[in-house]
Amino acid sequence: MNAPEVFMDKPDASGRFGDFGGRFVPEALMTACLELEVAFNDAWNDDAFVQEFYDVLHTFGGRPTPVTELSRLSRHLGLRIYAKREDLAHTGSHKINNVVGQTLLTKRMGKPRVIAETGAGQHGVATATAAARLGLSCTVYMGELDTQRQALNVFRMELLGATVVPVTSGSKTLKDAVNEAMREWVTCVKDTHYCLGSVMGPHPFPWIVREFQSIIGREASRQLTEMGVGTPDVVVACVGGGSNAAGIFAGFANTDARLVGVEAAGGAAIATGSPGVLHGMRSMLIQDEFGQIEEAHSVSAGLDYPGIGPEHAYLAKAHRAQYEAIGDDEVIPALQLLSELEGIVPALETAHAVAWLIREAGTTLAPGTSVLLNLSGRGDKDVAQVREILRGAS
Amino acid sequence: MNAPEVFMDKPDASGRFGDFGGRFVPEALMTACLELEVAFNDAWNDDAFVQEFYDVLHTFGGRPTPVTELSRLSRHLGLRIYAKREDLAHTGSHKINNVVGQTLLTKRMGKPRVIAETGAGQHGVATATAAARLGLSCTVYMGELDTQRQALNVFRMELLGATVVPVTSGSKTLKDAVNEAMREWVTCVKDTHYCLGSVMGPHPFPWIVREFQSIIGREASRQLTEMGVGTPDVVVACVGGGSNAAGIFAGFANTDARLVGVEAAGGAAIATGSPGVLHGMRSMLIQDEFGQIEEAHSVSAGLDYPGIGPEHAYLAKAHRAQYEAIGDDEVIPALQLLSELEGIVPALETAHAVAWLIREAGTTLAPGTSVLLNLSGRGDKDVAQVREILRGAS
Amino acid sequence: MTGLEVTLRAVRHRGRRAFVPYFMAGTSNEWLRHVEAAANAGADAIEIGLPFSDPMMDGVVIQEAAKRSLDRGTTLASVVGELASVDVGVPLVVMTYYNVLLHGGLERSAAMLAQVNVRGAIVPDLPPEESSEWSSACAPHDLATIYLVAPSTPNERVAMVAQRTQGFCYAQGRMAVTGTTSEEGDGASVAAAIRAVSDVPVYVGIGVSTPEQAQRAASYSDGVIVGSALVRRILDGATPNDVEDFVRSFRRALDASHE
Amino acid sequence: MTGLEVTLRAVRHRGRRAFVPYFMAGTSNEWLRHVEAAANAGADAIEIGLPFSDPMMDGVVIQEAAKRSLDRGTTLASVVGELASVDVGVPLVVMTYYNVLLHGGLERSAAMLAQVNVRGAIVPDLPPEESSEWSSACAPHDLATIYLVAPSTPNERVAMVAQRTQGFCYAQGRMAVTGTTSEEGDGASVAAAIRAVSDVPVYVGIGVSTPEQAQRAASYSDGVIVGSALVRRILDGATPNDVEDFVRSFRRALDASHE
Ligand SMILES: Cc1ncc(COP(=O)(O)O)c(C=O)c1O
Ligand SMILES: Cc1ncc(COP(=O)(O)O)c(C=O)c1O
Repeated sequence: MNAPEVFMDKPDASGRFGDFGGRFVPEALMTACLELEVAFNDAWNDDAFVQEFYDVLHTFGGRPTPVTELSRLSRHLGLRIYAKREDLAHTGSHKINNVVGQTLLTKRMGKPRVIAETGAGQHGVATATAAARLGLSCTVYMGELDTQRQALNVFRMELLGATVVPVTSGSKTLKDAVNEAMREWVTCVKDTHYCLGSVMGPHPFPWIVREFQSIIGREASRQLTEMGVGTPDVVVACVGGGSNAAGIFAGFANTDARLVGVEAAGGAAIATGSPGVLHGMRSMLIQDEFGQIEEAHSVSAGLDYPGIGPEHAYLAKAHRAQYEAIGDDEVIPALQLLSELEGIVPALETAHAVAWLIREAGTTLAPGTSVLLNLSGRGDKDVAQVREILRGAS
Repeated sequence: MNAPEVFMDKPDASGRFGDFGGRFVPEALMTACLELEVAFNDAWNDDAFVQEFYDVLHTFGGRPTPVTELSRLSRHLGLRIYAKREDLAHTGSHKINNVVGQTLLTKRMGKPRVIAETGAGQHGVATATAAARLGLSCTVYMGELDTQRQALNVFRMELLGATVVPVTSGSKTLKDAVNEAMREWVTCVKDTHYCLGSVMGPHPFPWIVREFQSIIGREASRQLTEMGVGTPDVVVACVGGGSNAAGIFAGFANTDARLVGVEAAGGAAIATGSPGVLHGMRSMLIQDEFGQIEEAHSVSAGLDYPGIGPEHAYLAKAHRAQYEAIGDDEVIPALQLLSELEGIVPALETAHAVAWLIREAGTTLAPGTSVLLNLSGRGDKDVAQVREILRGAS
Repeated sequence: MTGLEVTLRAVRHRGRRAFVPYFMAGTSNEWLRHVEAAANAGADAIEIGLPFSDPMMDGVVIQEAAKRSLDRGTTLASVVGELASVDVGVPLVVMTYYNVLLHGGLERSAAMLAQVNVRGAIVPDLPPEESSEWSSACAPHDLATIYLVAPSTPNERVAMVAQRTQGFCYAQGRMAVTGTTSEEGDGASVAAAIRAVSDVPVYVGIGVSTPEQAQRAASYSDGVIVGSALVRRILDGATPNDVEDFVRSFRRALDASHE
Repeated sequence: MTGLEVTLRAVRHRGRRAFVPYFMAGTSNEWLRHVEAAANAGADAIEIGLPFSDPMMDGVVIQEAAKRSLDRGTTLASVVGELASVDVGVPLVVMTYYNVLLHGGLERSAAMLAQVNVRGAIVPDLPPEESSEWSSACAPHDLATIYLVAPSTPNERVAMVAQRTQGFCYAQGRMAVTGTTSEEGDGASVAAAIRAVSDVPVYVGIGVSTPEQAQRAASYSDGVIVGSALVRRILDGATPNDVEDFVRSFRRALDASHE
């Protein structure tokens, strides 16, 4: 008999989680990926680095974020719901955890500059923030369409001293911003770190980002224990690339908790995708029969990605986590319900996870089920869009 | 010889801080003010209430907020600057401290409803948030001009289940919203608490709000001690009504720290005002020679108030705190500098305090001076406005 | 006892229900003519509003009047100057907010007002607890300080207020700021509460806008104060004759009720 | 040794510097005519791009060509179908991204390509570490797997890559994605590094866009690959004759350099 499998450990030497992951990059970037792996390994085993990472997240990033019992929503749905409040982290989402880690690593590697891709701008703002703090130069690639839709976030990054480059290729959105960041990284890899925004891309990025985000799950696990809740029955998080989900799952991967990732129906790589290679990784992708990548479509820019991090593809295949899809029409009511009942306006991304709870409460979620919801971000960035949508609907 | 005066203690029985304060309200509200004083006194001496207040701020509000050493700004200015990060509190500013306290008090008094005034919307959003959490009904009065300028905040309050009433009287801004909230309070005082947003208005509001906000100063004092900084040379905060300043001053009122409040030049009640009575209090006001109140004018809506809390008027007169004025032209560069050097985009209100540091560094602030800056709020709400201003300037 | 109270007690003694119309000073060139018309038509006293930028106890009508008056440059001194030119034969009472008096200087304000036969002052944001300085300034000039009792005022407090008010006691007819309404208010219970502890004249105001309402209020009080309903008409262009008609309609209703 | 390498070593043996133009398959109805024209004008091998939606290693020109081709409905199968109709007499090498081959099925893709005389494949997002499955699929069909060496590749790694590449070794002339440039690149040092550890033919590509640049590159390598400069012309409407002229100008420059 085999020993029980340990989930969310280090990937294998080739950067694989089961069949997924790997390092499908141009030779020009191969060395940077290999060096990054060494540097991260070294840093993550260096107590001083780990301590600095925690310290910065504590004194600058606002960690630990609290766990809030959502009493009124719980009563409404007949569940016991606890929210991990990443919306209270600096810049308004879990994205800060990753960028604090990667910028500290950048400094440690002696590189004076970072580049990043961004969709709606959350990861771009977070990267610009962490770069400003360390005095690193920062360039953010953003689809031209997104720079228009999210002009305020462009300005916010500029305020933080970053340069924003509109990407005019392809669909002019997140997927193309990643392509362009990779292309640009080829030209400057010597003195520039690519600060990737989710648990995606070539090895070691999915691993690095998951490790930096795992602070969410570790904190939550400790907090639930302190609150006397113990291991929750369900842990649920929205999934774009999958970093906030990976971060919270990491605290519960080897418990009995049911792990649920919620994708946008228009970008549901697990539910509607198939295996493939994109952006340096083998994972589940939305693509046509010829392997051409399709554009994702979601009301929430942060879930508008045709792939998913490789470790999630693996957790799905290994039946350790389940992945569900929520359509745009369920998202706005979920955002409204949480706002009205709890005084927390969530990000549209996060509202997908709330919508799943609303849908399943009373059916697959028996009354009294305890749920840990990763409240990945605040909705301030989305308020104008939600207003337009509700106006259009009325 | 007299015992040394104790600052920021309870006001006297008439609600006076020295010459300032009092209870200049219509007879119809007198009973509510008296009852509120009794209820608060009772609650604030009830360990269970105080504990619940702290618990909610901890698990829901994101407290304690960290103290961040601003290393790069410090180097730039030749000072040692520590920022108390109220920008990381739920809803993005210190306003949450006060509304959590007042809504808990409302529930304790058995009232099912709150009303509030708001300028730019920060206090309105905070009140709607705290009310949603407790299931209290909530109406927010907001100058009609402000509802237009800050339409998104109106929608945000509505998302949180509040009703927003545009105020069409007078200058249609904050001052008039206070008048209107008072007028409406007369009609519903029996079942409605008026959740006032700053250390202003009739007794006991200035005292209650200061007490609820004093958590800022108490936390900061403890944190600076833990960091080995001890009592800072200077404690600086921006001042609209004065609640964030009062909150942080409360932790240092009886130390050697120099306390500095920074008002907007266009609403500098201490620097350019004179004593008078408005909104239920005797304080310093901007008014003409006939006692007609003038409109304040500031780039920052939260400082756009022609008065100041009575305790500040007293601290100024007693020379315990000093109050300085910063013009609009110094505010934007200060906001930019903090953003670029530290990765923190402050609220325009907060940027006034930063601007004062920039102005005084190297002159009245000797090199090496330690400064505790109250970073009262985040700038997300102001980004669109700053963008317009910088566009107009270029 | 203040001169004002002596006069108003005499009105009551005559078996007459007092009618006190309110005018915002300085809303037009004609405002003094309005005041004179009211006196001619049988007002027993006249309330003169001195405008304040932030009238916390006033509804939209009086807010608008205050704004119009301020825009025309009205000040305490300008009102006093104008009042010096008339003698309407009935007591004048000013209604204003504390900051206007404070900024004029309490002593000086009281002296100026008394000089032009103002006999009392209603300062809605000045409850008894806060009024000792103003009362001291008024005393030498026989200027009465008039307090309100609200529907929310508890009984013990009614006794205190009624004991300290001078001239008359202002029974606030409903929990609201000034303005017109068709609702039956709380005037009866407020007036009863005052009468239970004091024999000072009790006038009902706030929400009295029609002769019928006035008649009803007069059945349980010593008089009524009518503000917004009259000011609305003046803002809309009422002439002194219109004002006379308006006041007369109330006068008739009050006198009829008492026959 | 793959058939491709045998052929290309023979070119070198003849003292000839190889010229390898790149075409994106399916950009227009005429694309096969362009390929034929290039073969006529003296190309030693021809690179055929199979379009991918997300060409991470390509600059704007080839991105545009890929988009145009995809919009015209190009697929691996359609390209194979078209190639079946021509025999240009020089080896064909495809360049595409891994997902295109993976989705076609690795075995099936390799077999289909080999069927139409494709002799090798460049897959820029498939480094040696990830290519074992693809290589295994290619082996039975004598389809060469061609690797790149970049300016950033350290020496130990150059040895590994040069040892595993088949047909030729692609020396990346600069740290950039495909595109035209006037800058002197890193081709010389990259080629030297490869030559220091292997005698596989070394072709310089990425950033070679003029006959002069090609001549310089040929002085330290066995041949050059020209992509964006040619594709740009085709996107702008170049005819097969124009392509012939273009290729001839490079042919002349390379031959001259070697006299
Ligand atoms: C608030 C929030 N949640 C979730 C996501 C999705 O990213 P991930 O799946 O990597 O957590 C984003 C991305 O922008 C986000 O802003
Ligand atoms: C961020 C912030 N700081 C300061 C203020 C000013 O208020 P106070 O002086 O009561 O702290 C406001 C008011 O809206 C605010 O939003």
